[in-house]
Amino acid sequence: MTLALILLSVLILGSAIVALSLRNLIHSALLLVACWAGIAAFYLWAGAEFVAFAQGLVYVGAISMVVLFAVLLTRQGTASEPLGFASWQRFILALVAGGGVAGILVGAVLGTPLTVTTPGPVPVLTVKQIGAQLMGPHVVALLVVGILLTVSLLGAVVLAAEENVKSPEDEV
Amino acid sequence: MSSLPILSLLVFAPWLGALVLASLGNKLGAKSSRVVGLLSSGSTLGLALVILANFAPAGAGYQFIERHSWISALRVDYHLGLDGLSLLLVLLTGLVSPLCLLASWKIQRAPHHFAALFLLLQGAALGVFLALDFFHWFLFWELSLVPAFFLIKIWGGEGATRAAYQFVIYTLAGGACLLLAFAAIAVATGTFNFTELATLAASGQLAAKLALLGGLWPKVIFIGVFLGLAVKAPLFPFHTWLPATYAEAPSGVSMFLTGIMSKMGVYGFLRILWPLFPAELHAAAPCLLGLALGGVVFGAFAALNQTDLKRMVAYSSINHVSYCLLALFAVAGASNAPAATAALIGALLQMFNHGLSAAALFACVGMLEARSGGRRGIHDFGGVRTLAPLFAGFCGVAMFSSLGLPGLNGFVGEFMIFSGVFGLAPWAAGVACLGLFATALFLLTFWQRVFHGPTGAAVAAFRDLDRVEILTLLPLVVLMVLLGVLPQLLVGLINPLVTTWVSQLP
Amino acid sequence: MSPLQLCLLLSSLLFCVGLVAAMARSNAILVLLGVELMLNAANINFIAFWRYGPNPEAGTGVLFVLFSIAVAAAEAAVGLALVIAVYRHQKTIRLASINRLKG
Amino acid sequence: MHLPVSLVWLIPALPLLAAGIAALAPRSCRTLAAGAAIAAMIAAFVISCLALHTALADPGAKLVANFEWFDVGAGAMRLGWLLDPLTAFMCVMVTFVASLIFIFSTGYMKADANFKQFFCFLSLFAAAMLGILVANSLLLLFICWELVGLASYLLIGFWFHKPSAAAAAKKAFITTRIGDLGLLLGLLWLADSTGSLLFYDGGNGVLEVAALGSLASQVTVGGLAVSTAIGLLIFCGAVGKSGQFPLHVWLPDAMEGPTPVSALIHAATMVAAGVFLIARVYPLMSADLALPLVPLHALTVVAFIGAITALLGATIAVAQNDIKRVLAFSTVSQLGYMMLALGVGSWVAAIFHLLTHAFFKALLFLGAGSVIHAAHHEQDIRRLGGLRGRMRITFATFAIGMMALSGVPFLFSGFWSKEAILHAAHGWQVSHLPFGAALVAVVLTAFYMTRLVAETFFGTARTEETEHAHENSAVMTVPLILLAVGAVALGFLGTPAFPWLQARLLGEPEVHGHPLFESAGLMMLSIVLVAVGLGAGWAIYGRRPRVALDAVDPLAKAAPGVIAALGNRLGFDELYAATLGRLVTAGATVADFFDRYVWGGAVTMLARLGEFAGVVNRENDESAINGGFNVVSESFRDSGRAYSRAQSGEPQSYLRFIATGFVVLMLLVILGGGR
Repeated sequence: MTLALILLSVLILGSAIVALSLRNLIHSALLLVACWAGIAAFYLWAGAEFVAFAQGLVYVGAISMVVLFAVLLTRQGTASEPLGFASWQRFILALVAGGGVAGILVGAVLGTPLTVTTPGPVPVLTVKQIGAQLMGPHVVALLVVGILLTVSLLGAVVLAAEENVKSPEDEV
Repeated sequence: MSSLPILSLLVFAPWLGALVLASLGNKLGAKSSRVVGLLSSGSTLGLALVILANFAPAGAGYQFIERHSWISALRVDYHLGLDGLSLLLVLLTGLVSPLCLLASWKIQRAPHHFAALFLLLQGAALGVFLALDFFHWFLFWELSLVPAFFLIKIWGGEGATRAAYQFVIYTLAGGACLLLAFAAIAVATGTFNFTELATLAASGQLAAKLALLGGLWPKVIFIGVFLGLAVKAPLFPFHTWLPATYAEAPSGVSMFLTGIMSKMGVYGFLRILWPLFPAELHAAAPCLLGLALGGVVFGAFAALNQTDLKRMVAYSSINHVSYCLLALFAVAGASNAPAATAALIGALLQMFNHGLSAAALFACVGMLEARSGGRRGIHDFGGVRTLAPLFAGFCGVAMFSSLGLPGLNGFVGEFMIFSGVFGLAPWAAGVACLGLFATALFLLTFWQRVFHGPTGAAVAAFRDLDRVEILTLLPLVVLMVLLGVLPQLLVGLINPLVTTWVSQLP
Repeated sequence: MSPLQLCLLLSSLLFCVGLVAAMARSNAILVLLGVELMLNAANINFIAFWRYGPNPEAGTGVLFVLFSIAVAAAEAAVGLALVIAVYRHQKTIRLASINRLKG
Repeated sequence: MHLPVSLVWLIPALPLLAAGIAALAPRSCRTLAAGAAIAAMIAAFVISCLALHTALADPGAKLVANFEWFDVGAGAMRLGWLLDPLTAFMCVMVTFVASLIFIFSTGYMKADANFKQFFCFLSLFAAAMLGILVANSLLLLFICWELVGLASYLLIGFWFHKPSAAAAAKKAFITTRIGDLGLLLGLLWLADSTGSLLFYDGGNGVLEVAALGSLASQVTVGGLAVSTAIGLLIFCGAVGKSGQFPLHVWLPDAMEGPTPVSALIHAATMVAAGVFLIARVYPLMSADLALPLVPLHALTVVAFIGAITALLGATIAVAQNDIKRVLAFSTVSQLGYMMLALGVGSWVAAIFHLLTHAFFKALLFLGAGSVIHAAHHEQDIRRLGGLRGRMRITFATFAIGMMALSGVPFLFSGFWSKEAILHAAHGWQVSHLPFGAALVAVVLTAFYMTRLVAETFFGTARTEETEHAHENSAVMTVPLILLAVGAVALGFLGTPAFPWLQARLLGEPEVHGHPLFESAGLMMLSIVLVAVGLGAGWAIYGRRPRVALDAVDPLAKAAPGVIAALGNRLGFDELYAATLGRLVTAGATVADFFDRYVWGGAVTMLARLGEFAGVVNRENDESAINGGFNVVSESFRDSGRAYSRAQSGEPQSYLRFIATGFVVLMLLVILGGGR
């Protein structure tokens, strides 16, 4: 049980680290798909099947596709430029800051005495129950999320659309 | 005076004049805009006389009170009121301000703007003297800086820009201390009202509430209020902005600055610092007494070494204002009811009298400056008395009044201050005598160099006073003699107030 | 070490990986992906606390994660659209050269 | 006919009114100004005579009329008028002498352009002096006292276009003001310890038994009784005004004013005020005499200062060559006598001498004025000479004045009053040194007055101006004659055989005389001393009068160093210039330096705290203070720039800041123990 978790963790973290350190964007996008799939597996392991499916659909299915499109659309002629002093400096600073945050967080996790130590039985949460919850107490949030998604869809289309119509000033 | 809001009228009449001048100034022409300015400025005197006629001197409390709720969320009221002290200063403003405009009669550069700015300044000063709520008191207090800045910068002498910036930044810094301190007070007590705060302080609750803020807060607040007022008055050694400012400002504005604006600081000490922080003031009194003495002695001796006449008069102003503060600090530091009464009466008289004599002296130096084409060095003149005997006579009266000659107004105030201070802190009175001595010395040096001796070539074309100049100086000189002989005219207004103050002393 | 702590460690480290990526990489798309990883780390936390928390029957954690995923999807869509728009104007997606808001 | 005490104020008010009229009258109204002044003074004289009549009706009574000046708290500041024989005698003397001087002035100042102003100032001067005399309050007295100072300033500097006159006026005002500050402090102390400043107030006044008792019983610094300390402070005022050592330096310079002014200052008004003040507060000065254990009595100081001044003035007068300066130093010396008399306890003798001195000194000064006027403003006795034949009236009256001042026996008033002082000094228990000094001064006085008369009136005229001198008009000679009569007659009011004046001053209804022979020994001694002085003077200067202008003074030939030092007034002016003058200048420089650099510099330092700036350059005042403000503004601008640099537009650096901030905050929470 715990072993499965550790293996999953190694998979998730490893793919994430490698994905974010590669210089080829296509490769990193593909590795991130693996990472997200690992997270979905973690959800399954934790007993949240519905969430696992949602993760799979949204991340592994949708977002990865959008990322790939974006990568392809913004492909630069020369794929990468040499790493200068500025980027090294930025990298080191980022490592320092990120390491600091990691240290603080790990320290906090390890230093906090958590009351629940033995895992209980896996709670049963059917899709029907989730549906009732969503349409019952959380219906407002559901509506808001719906609106948000619609707006973001429109926004993404508007932002990404080619500006064919030129403004009057440009014609003068 | 049942319902007429006469105090508001008093404050806003000059502003109304300023508004008229600012909007119509270009169409009015120089002469009529001067007249409009003078009339609006004189309205203060007229209204002050109406108030004087209806004032009940025996009552020690505030009269003609106007109070309307203004910003209820902050518990800020529009609250005006007047007692003997305010009346004294309002009268002084009413007397001196029109004369300042008369002294500036010959200004050619945009006279309507000059008059408008001056009226703004006058209204702000009146607001300070009448406001009983910190909120708009502080508004008036800081608002007075704006017109003063432009008056100095635009119409001043060569170094005016620098002096104006220095003046504004220095006093603004003091004002910031004051504001922060009062913000803290308002947090602790929930009120901005002077009378309520004074009542709280009298019953000891103010100190208790401030102590709730914890730690050093009560002391910090006291020091903040103190700094704000000390810069304005100015108390030695926060006076370094003063000589340059007074020297570079046009003489009409110098008259107002020394006659009225320096009184705003002393008024603040009497109205705010002393009633609100009696215990702190008592604790700090020996130290402050030393500072006031420093102002008395250093001011006079520094004046002795000046060659610029305006700077010399400016230093004498430091010296004279320090007498008022000396009296106040002596009263705060010791308890002796008769002496405290004498000292406080002296301080109030000195405020009024110094307003008259310093304004007259600045007017005189301004006239010298106007005649010599801007020169005002002590060695630039000589034998002026031969050519302009009338001018010499008026200037002499002002000088001897400033020197504290008995029979003129300056003496009564200084004598009462000395008499009170002697009863409270004899050594301080002894040391302050040095200041009296040096004052006599530098004023006589001034007089001797400028008016006596053979007539120099530089002054050969001097003429005596013209009609406007006589009109400027005559009221001051007449008042100096009148108040020197009959001080009861003023004392009658303030004596009940002082008696009440003294009776509330611990 | 309890499974909960393991889960929390996983989420913390994932968060930091995302953070470092967001701070260090110059490519705007990778920065966005770093942000996505940080969101995922937060989701892992929700699930972990739901699973080992005192009241798993309510399902609050699960619901929260669902909403979070929806918002993350919206964010990714808009973010990548922005990247494309910027690229169209600037012909680059290097963050270092996109600094027109510099003070 | 009696004068009610409530009308005593008329005596000073009339000259004041005249001064007001003269001040407001146009410049050309010469007759009006002079007429008003003289008429007012004569009217004041008449009222003074009425007042004297009233006072003598009951010499022991102190008639007072007090009134409130202004409110102070529940009480009031009270002033008042006082009428007693002292006031009345002084008023009669001052108004009489002043009237004559005024009349003399109409002739002397005839040609002056500021004639009107002169009478305005003269009237003010006399009014202020009369105010001192009738005041029943030390405060009122002080007010008039300062007005006397003002009037003397205006009059000494009357010819203000002369730099020396302007300087002398300032010197007089400043020097007397030093003393006045002492008086002011004494006044404050008195007010503080007794709560009143009225002299007599139905038992509550400061000169009455209750107050004196409490003042004498309190002890202050150095074991002095409070009354002693206050007395000494008040005496400071008298030292300044009456030209006593060490503040005598202004008095000889005061002759820069027109001669009538000198006459007024030296005879009736200004210098008399100091002696009068001490006589007025004599009960206070003597309150500590009853205490055996105090380290110092106030009057002892007075006596010694008086004796030193008497000797000093007489010595310096020997070597002066300016006719008015000789007389000025003789005034210093005579005032020393009066102070000596006060100090040894005989204030009536002091007042007696003050009255007689007023007459003969006014006479001498007006005589000198007459000579100066006739000789076209020549004042150097070496350049005069031989005037005896040309100005007979002036010579005769001047000689009477000179003999009165020298103390020529029996006929002249100065003899009797000086005799009274010597007698009192002889009887003083504390020390005989003052008595000895007074005796030496007697010889010297006779000597230098003989020299003055011999040089001025005998021999031959030594310049052309002197050659053409002739007697002045009646306006100037009649006052001389009247004063000469007074200089002779006044002495008989107070002879030891019939001391009417003394008895009246003391308030005794009966006059108790002593036969002359009781004090014959002392009297013989002083007659001999006067004779020695006169004889020596005549032997050196009279027998062989000066012929050449530049002939060396016989005394200077004998002891050049001494005479030169005396001629230089023993260097007091130089000494004061080198010490006090320097001190004041140094004080001013230091104050100015502190103001420009230290306080201004403090502001600068405060301003520079925000910035790490090293070099202080261009350190003059303006750039220092304003530089400070510039620096503050600069530092604000710099910090703004730094912040704007932080706004890089790079979201990653923002993120980094957030992360770092998070770490720091968490560390703070953890290390702070707050969890």
